[in-house]
Amino acid sequence: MVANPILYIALPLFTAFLVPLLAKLWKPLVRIIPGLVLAYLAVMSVVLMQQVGPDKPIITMIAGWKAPWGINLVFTSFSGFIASLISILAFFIWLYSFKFKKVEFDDAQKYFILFMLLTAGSIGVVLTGDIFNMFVFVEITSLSAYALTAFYKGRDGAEAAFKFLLIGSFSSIMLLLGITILYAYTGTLNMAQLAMLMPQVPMHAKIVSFLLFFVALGIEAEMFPLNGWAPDAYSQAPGPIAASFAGILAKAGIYALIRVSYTIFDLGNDGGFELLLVMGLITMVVSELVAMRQENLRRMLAYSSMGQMGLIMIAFGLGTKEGIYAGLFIMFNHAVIKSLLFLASAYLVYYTSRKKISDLDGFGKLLPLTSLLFGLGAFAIVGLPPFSGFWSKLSLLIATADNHMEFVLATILAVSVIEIIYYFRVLGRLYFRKANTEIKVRKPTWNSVVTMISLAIVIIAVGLHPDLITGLLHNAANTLADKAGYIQKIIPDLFSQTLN
Amino acid sequence: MDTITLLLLFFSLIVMIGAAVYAAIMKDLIFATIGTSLISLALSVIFYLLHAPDVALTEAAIGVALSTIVFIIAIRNTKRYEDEK
Amino acid sequence: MRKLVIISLLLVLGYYLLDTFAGAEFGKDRKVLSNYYLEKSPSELQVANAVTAIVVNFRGFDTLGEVTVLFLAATGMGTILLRRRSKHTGLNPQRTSPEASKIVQAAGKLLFPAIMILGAYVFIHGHLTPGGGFQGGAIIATGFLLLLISYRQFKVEHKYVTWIESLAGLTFVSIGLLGIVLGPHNSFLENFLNVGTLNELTSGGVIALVYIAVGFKVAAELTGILDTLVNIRETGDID
Amino acid sequence: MNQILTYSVYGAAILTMLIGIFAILTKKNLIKIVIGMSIMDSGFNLLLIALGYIKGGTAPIFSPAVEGKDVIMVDPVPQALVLTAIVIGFGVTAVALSLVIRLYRKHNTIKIDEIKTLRW
Amino acid sequence: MNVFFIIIMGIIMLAGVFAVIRFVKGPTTADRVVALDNLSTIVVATLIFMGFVFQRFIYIDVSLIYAVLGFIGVLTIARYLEGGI
Amino acid sequence: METVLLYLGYFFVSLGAAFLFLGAFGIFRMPDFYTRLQAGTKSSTLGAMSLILGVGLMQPEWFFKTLIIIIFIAISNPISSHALARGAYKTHQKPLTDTIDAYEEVAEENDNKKEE
Amino acid sequence: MENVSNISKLFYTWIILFIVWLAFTSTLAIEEVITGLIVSLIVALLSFRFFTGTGLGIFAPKKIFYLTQYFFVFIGALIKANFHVAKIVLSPSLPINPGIVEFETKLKSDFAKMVLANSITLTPGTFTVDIVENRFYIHWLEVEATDEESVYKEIAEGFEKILLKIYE
Repeated sequence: MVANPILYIALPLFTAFLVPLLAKLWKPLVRIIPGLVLAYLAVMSVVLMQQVGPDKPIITMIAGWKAPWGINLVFTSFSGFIASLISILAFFIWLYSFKFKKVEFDDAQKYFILFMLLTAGSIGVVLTGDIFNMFVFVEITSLSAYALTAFYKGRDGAEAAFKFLLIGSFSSIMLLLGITILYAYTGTLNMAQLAMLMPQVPMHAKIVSFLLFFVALGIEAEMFPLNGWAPDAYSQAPGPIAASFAGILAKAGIYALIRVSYTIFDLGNDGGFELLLVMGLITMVVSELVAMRQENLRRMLAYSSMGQMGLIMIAFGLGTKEGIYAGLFIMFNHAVIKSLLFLASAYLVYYTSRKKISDLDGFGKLLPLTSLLFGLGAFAIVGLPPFSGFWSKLSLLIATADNHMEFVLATILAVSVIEIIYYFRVLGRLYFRKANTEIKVRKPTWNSVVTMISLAIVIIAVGLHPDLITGLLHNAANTLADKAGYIQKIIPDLFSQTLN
Repeated sequence: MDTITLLLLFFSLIVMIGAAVYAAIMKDLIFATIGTSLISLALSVIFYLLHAPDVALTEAAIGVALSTIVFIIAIRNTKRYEDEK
Repeated sequence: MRKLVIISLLLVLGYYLLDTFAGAEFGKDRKVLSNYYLEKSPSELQVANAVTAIVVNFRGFDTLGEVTVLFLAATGMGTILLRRRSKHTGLNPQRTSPEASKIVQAAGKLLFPAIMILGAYVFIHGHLTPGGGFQGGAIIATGFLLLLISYRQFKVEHKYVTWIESLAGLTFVSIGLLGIVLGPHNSFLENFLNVGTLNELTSGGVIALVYIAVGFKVAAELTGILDTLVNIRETGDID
Repeated sequence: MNQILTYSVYGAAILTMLIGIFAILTKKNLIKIVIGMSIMDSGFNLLLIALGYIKGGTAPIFSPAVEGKDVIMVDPVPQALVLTAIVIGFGVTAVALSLVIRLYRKHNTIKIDEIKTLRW
Repeated sequence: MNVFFIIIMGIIMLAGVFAVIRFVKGPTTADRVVALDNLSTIVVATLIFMGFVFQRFIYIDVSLIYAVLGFIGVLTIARYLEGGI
Repeated sequence: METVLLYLGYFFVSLGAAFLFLGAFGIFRMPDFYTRLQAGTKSSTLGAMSLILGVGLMQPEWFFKTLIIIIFIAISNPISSHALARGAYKTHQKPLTDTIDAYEEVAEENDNKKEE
Repeated sequence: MENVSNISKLFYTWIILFIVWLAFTSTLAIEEVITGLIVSLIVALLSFRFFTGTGLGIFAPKKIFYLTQYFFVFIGALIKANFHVAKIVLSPSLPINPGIVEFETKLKSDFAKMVLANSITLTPGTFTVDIVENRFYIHWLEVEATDEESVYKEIAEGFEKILLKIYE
């Protein structure tokens, strides 16, 4: 009861429904209660991660029905890791936006409700063991993302949100079609049972439905031709929300993509991994090239974020345990570092409405701490030692080398150079240009400083001691690679029936 | 399926596709909205014939009433014709 | 030209989809999940309407998500449409549209209670007859719409809408959480009440209660959505 | 006969869906695009319900009229799924239309090529 | 017996055809809405009739609710036409 | 008794179908909007009522529910056609007439009031 | 008529709504009845202020008699109307002569006006386009008279006489 994966979804929903009533009691409760809940979830993640092991996933029944009959939440080392990452990050983002919209109480209330639901939906996508339920959570996540993108009235948020919604509706119809094809041929919706019954699906149906899933989830995961929504949404949304798009929404999307490719479809024999690899490669190269030409800081970060997602797809596209390990490591780093970058950049561009990079001259003196943290994030994301980004990139390079994919390895290195160029361009503006004294800046509040420094500490700590996290990552990688184990843990009865 | 159901099923299918084309090509947005309403009308008959009364009900509630109303109010607050400047 | 390209691409897509679905024959029995549900629904849950049993119990989590989507839609529309510094006083002024005719107004008075009763009937009997929380809620919302379109001075009290919405949502989640404490398998949304006998109003245990909560919640949410939209004209500029 | 039914019902559903997608891709009017989305959803709903139909089946409701009789019942799972899908579709439509209204208030147009602050 | 039902159904479908023709021909919005209103009345009757053919009592709820919602949908469009809402 | 009800039901069902057809045919055939409304409302209302009554007579346990639907149709159909007629007149759709249009002045008066 | 007490209105609403509920459920099982009583009471509490102007007074035997009479007159007119429409629609030459006429009613309550308007809509060749204050504007398929007096006699007198007895 106290530490139960169901609480990841039930508690935020409970709070979201409760907040409008609490507001009538005492207005600051609207800010405090969501934070308490997110803190509880973060602590619960730590507790659950202690309990879970590669051989003993926590499987939660809903409504008292066993696996294929009812919906299940599956907290394995892999999904649990991502869920914990999301919940802890969500807590930090809450801390950062604690004083958000201090005056406009109504807006603050809606902001916190939407943010809670964004978090709950993302964690739901990660934890659920049922494919239609995943669709429902994807919709919750995207709807709250649309509303949050259009949150600011003065900007072009509505336009970005409509674009996002348009692409998102394609995503949802394709996801639904994919689910329908699988249901038509297997008659079930449970992921484990689907994986078990997959051999009885004819080849052409399998290909069509995999492509549908791939495209649909690729949209959420910011895959190349489908990521038109991302730069606009990132640049128009409020600062902390851009961070949570990178750290929470995209993570849920890529998780779903990985889960579908690895568990449900046995891609190993059918060449699906190569598709993932190629798409990842294209995504990475194109986004990084575009990122170099951006004038707008937030857009640049958005394209850089897409490049990172491409990197993650490459890692998972390798199809080996080392690849998975590297992919998870990059996911972790990307979540932490990109959040830091977005949070810091929110203060850098606070009063500059156009958010141009060229407006940032000399901010290193005006906003020393924020600029320093931004610089730290930039160093970390391009993969320089001694920050955590270095280890993840290294592990990916090793994994590619093991697979004898020299071309991929070379591309990654070349792209890293591009990354260095455009990040250092920004840093150069920050530190080596003379400040325009007329510029108004906003000093960060204490809570955002605490948030950013905590994230920076995480980056440095993992950079100095990668052992802090590698154990978890190895467990997670092993769990994801073990498909038969997944099926057997979730539907033991049916699994043994087929063996006999 | 017996003849009577089949007859009605095919009729409703044709009406539905026709209404979909109609809603997609009409320049007057009110006509297009009424077209979507007709789609839902035909669709709920089809659901009924396929023995899904629950879904027929939902389609009637959402498709015929609420969705049409929401579209109409949106058109009322914007422009009525597709090409209008 | 562009249209031709799009049409041909869509036709290719359509061909593949039709080809895929044609393999799953129309009218074939798939026998994996459904037979289990059709067997358990009348026996173990004592719920006559198997669809309700699935929506509220077997796949109740989906329903929670669905209610949340509507809640999100209502909240999101508030975020998107309402004015920046909207104090509740500035909202909901007298609408300026012409008044409906006397006949429509009298009909509104006459039919509104009947529509309420119909909505209540639909969601109270969700486990016995077709329909349930969503449909009932939608019917009640259209009842309010009837008043909104026939009386321009009619106002939906946002205070009550918020209260009903929140309380119904809390009831839903609380019933779920009570399942963890009281249910035989200690799982969320589990039935912990006596299930009664098939085809009686009191059958189904928590399923009926959940559907009533859903009904209230959906009604409040849809009414809120419609009210936001109907009054948007008078709330002035947004940006 | 069954073959004809398979192709006609599924074909009609897929055709409706494609008409919706066509409207989304080619139309320049924002409300028309939202209408396309709603057509697309309708087609999908029909597809899923048709998939759940079982020959000679009746509605999966154990009312007194069918108690004790040996009846075939149609698959209730797709019905439950479509119920969810319809409601979610309505939520998305409502949010989309409110975005359209807001865009109209800002740009005074609902044509997509006249709203170009961001690159489309 | 069965033939009788088919004939009845045929007549109702013929009525539907005429209403659909009026729906397509227009020429004004009001004409189309009248056609839609008429179609929804026809659908209410059809659904009850089909419920009788299927011999399921509970299906009748669908048409009951359909009558209510169709009415409100048409009323909203009518109010839109006169500049209400 | 039951057979009597059954045949009565058949009679009403046939009558209802015939009137539904008439209503739709009237809508198809009449020259202008208001005359279409005349034909459509009357015939389809009576047609639906009689068809539903027929079904209710054939299945006596359905009777009360069908009665509710009949009452509802009898109330709602005229109202919606009235609202439609009023709405159509407000969109400057004049009726086809050779003799008299008493409503014209009133509608114009209202129009002027709105414009002021 | 004017001084109908709230209690009377409430009970009237409650009874009517409960009858509606019973018709919906079509059963007399005890829990259905109790639920129905509760639900209809709640809805009645919400709506009794505007649902009725007459209260329980409408159940007086005299009024019931007139209601029944009205019902039969109405059904007769409805059937006549349909054969009238049938005659017009099916005749090849479409013998119509439409126009909008007006007359003034003596009825006061909105509800009674609605009943009258509905009845006119469903009777031969006429339907209500609008009511402004006490004036009815009627679309007539075959205009036989244009002065108010004869219009009133032709169209509304039969219904209004009975309605006046019920509602005044």
